[in-house]
Amino acid sequence: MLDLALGILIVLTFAGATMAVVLKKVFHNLLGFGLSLVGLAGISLVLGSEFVALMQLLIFLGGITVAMVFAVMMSTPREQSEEPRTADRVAPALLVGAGFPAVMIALLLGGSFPTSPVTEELFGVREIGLALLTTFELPFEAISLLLLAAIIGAVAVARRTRERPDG
Amino acid sequence: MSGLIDSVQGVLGGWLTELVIGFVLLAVLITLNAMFMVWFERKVAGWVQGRHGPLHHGPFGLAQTALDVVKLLGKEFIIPSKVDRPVFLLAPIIAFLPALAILSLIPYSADMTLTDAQSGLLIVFAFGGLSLGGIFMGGWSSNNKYALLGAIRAVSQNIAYELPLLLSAMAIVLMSGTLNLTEIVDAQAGYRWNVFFQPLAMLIFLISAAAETNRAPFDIPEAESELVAGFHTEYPAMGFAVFFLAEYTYMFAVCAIGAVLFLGGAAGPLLPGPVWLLLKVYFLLFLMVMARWTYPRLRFDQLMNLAWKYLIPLALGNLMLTAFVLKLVQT
Amino acid sequence: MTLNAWADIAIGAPLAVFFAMLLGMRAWPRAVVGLSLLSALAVALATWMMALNLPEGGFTSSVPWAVTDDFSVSFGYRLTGLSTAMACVVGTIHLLVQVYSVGYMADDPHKARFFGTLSLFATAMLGIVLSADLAQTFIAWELVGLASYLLIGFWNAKPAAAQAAKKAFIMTRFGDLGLFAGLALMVSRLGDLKIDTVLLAVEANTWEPGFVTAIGLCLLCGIAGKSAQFPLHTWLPDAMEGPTPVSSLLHSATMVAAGVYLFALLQPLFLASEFTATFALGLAVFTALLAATVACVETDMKRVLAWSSISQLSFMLMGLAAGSQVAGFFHLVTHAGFKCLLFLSAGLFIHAAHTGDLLAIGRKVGRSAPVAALGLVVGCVALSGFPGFAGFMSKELVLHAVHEQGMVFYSGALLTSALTAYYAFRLVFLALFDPERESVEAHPSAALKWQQGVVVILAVLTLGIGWTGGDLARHLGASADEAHIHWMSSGVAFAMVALVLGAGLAFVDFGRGGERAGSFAKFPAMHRFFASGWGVDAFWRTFSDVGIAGLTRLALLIDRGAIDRTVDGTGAATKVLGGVAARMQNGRVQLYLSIALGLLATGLLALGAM
Amino acid sequence: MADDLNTYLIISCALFAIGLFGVLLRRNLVAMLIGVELMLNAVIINLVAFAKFSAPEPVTGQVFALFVIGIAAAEAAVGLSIVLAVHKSRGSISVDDLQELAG
Repeated sequence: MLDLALGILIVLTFAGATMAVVLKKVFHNLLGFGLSLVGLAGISLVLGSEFVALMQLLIFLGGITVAMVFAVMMSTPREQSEEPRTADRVAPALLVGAGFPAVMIALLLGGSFPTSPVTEELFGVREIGLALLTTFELPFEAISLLLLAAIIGAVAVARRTRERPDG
Repeated sequence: MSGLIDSVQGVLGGWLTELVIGFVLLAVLITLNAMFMVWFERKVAGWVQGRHGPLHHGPFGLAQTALDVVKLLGKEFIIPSKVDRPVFLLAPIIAFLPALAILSLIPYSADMTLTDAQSGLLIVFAFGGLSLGGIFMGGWSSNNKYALLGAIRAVSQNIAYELPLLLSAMAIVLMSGTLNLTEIVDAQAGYRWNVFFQPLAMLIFLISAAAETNRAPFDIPEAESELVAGFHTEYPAMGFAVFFLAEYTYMFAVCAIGAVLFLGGAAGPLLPGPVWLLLKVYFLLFLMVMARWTYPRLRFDQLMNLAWKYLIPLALGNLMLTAFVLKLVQT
Repeated sequence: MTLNAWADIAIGAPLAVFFAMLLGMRAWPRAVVGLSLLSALAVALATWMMALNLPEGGFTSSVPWAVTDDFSVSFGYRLTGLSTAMACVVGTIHLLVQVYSVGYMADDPHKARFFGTLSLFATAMLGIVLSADLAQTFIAWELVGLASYLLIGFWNAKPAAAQAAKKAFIMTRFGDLGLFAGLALMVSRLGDLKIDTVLLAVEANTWEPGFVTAIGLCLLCGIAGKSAQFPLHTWLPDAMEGPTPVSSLLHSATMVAAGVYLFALLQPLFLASEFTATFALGLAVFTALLAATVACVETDMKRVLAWSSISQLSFMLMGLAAGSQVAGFFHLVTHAGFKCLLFLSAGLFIHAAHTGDLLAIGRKVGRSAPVAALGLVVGCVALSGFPGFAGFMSKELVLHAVHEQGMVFYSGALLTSALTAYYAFRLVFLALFDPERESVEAHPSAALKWQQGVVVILAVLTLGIGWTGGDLARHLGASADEAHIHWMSSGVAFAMVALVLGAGLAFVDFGRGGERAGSFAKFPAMHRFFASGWGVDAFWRTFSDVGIAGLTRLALLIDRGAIDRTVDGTGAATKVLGGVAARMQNGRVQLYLSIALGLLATGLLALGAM
Repeated sequence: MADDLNTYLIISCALFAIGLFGVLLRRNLVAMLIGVELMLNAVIINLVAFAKFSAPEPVTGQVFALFVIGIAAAEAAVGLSIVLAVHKSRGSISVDDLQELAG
């Protein structure tokens, strides 16, 4: 049963990811990305991490993707033609994009990883919250600082060009 | 009836049967709710404006909406030539599905929940964010500038109001110490409804909810006087109907969550749980309808100011105050 | 107050003035002058206090400054009879020169800089004198060089002054190379450069003779540079381009005296090697003779005095090299007095005549400047070695010491004595006995009074200083007998003969008016030879032209052949590599990412293979 | 299959490959950003999988996954604001048009 669900989710994920990368219109890429995120959240759920799955939905799908959609709507005319997809562009991308993960997979297949779960049930929200505020207090604060900096930076970058007429 | 259920159970196995039956029931609920709401809204509007509203078909014009649905079903489904077809067709469904998912999480009574998830509230918000997908897909794929403008407005509005919505709900999470909706209801047992302790949170929640569902006075994504009909301008017949369905379903879902969070969910004397829940939901829906016909539409900058300058700081302050008081009470 | 504190004051006070000047007090020149005078007074007081309170056996205090496994350098004071006596000379002359300068530099817009640098000069000189460690001495030694450079080139707008300053700096650097080599040799054996350590090592006679000779010759090179001995003496006459107080200080107590002082300080080291001592003696006699002959034909008043200084410095070195510290150092003290007096008097003359030319001074000023004339007469009498005056008393001791070293040196020294008497009286006669003198009324200004006062004080000092030999000898730790003149000896008789011959010839040549050319002019070839300073300047010029041009050509060859090729090759290689790198830096994130991941994959594979 | 760590690791690698391919292939800034986000998600799957299969503390992997999500959010915020700024000043969001500094 779980294998079946995982299979469906994998198909969903990779279909979405492929759409996100291969399709020529950015909007379609985004939809594909959203689809693959749903699949990914499902995979996290299969792994037993409800919280991470929900965060993937809430932040990646509800936050980042929506923001990307917003950016695309603000910046890309619908008729914009995507760059030509010539062999000299696809080939190196394919080479590196396949080569590097091939190396990784070869390495990890050669390695000896545990094959059975250590824990059936991953800890939930409460334990994660406690860990965030005790063991990982410092990185947690650092992340919040990073987010603050990112927000300020984003505002600053977006605002500066607003004052300038077409350059 | 039970024989039917048994035979279905024989085919599908226990929890899947429950699921299927639950979704069938939900579908019925959604349809009835949408039809009722259209009528209800028109009636309230008539009452507010000193006129009658629908009258002619059925008692109090109750059959009016059903006839409208039949009419919409009979209309030709025109797809404009330059639209982004797959996206265009997918958009209404995407808009509708998350609302359905949310409804499946609501505890209709103490033991009547389709999925009793541990992080139920989080799932609600996660899916709540998804409902936006239908809107921007529709607005984008229509190849129409009004539709696109409506979509852009919807996106920025949703991003802005998601925060106060979450923050006000978090105050309740703090009070009950759980994300499970059933447990949140249990925490309010004995009529210790959260609305008495968190009136500000409820106010913020309702305002944000109205904005999230693009209801007036926050309906600028579909402001007809500016954008024709906003993101669903190009949608014909049933496409349009599904968007409407989705909007009313989403309203129902949000009000149900509101009732669960603030009004003690399905708890109430005498009457069975689901009835109480429905009463509370329709009370909240009544408030939203009243707001729609009472207040003028906000301008875009006013809308943004309200969220970023008032609601978010207020919700944050409320959250911090709650945490502080809770700590005091606990120690 | 302790000796340490006095020494601190002596070195610190003028240094403070210098830094105050550097750090912006230049805007208030009068304040700098006042401060400078105060500090000079403090220095003079401090030096005398040190000399008078010196305990038996001296006083040493030092703190380590830089310590490594191989050697250590310390800073501190080493007060002995010699160093305190020298400090007194420096402090006193410095004070007098400062006072003199108040008048002399009254109208100079840059007098703040002048006084500040003068103070630095004093600090540096006292640094040499009081130092306990030869490394510290070397630092102060170079500071003296710097200060002299700044002061000789004080009127830096004047090309001649700038040239002279550069010349002084560079010539003395040649000598300092030798000094540095000598110090390096010593440190290689000793591990530190404390003067006591060095002297102990010399006393213990632990070094092989060749090594001692080598050190001695190296140090002698530095001394020759500083004290203007042949062949590094040519900068000194040119240094007359500086303000007269500077010349005065330079020639009497600081700079040139530094070399002699170092010789006196390390006298045992030089005497430990027969060869070094003899070489130093021979060099000194030769230089004395050379400088004296040039002084006889020079026509510029200050240049005459400069050549005379060289000659007299040689006398000091003669005394020291001949083994008599008292004789050599006593001559330094007396010379400091009368040479300072002579320069300051010359300053008065030049101030009045607006020129340094002897004949012009004789014609324009002469006896109408009575104080200057007094100073000149007293100074010249002392210089010429008139019995009873300062110069005689010390020179007699030197001659006595040289006499013991052999007739060749002694006869050279005697000849130089005669020449000294000749040029000293030539100076007097030319300046004061010009029959064609224009009668000009002198108008001594208020500022001049300061200068005249100093000259009078110095004249009195000079008259008295010759009789302090016994005290000085005792202060140096020798017996008073060493400073005793044997009036009835043949040495005094020879000296008298030399004096009479020299002075007589001068009287015959210049004392009776008439032609002012002198006997030397009767032998034109010799006159030219002397006037050109025995051709040393020309030698240096040729040396620098030929030698340095050759070096330059060699350097050019190396530069073109080896360095240029290398540099060009590096450049070309860089260009090629840069081209490759530039192609990689094409602004595409994709390429960067690919490269990074490629490297990462390679690293991972390597890790996996391990 | 669902009980084998290698399944998830290969999913993660493959997803990373797709994301990498996207970043390398596309010239549109937003599309490149999508590729980056895919790669980040691959990392998240990896972290959660290891949390379940081999971590001594099951919480750690999830916490790090959360950190990755936070960083992704920050990156998207800045990245998208740059996209908007670029669009405003150049009228295009293709990296091919952003080569003024290229030698």
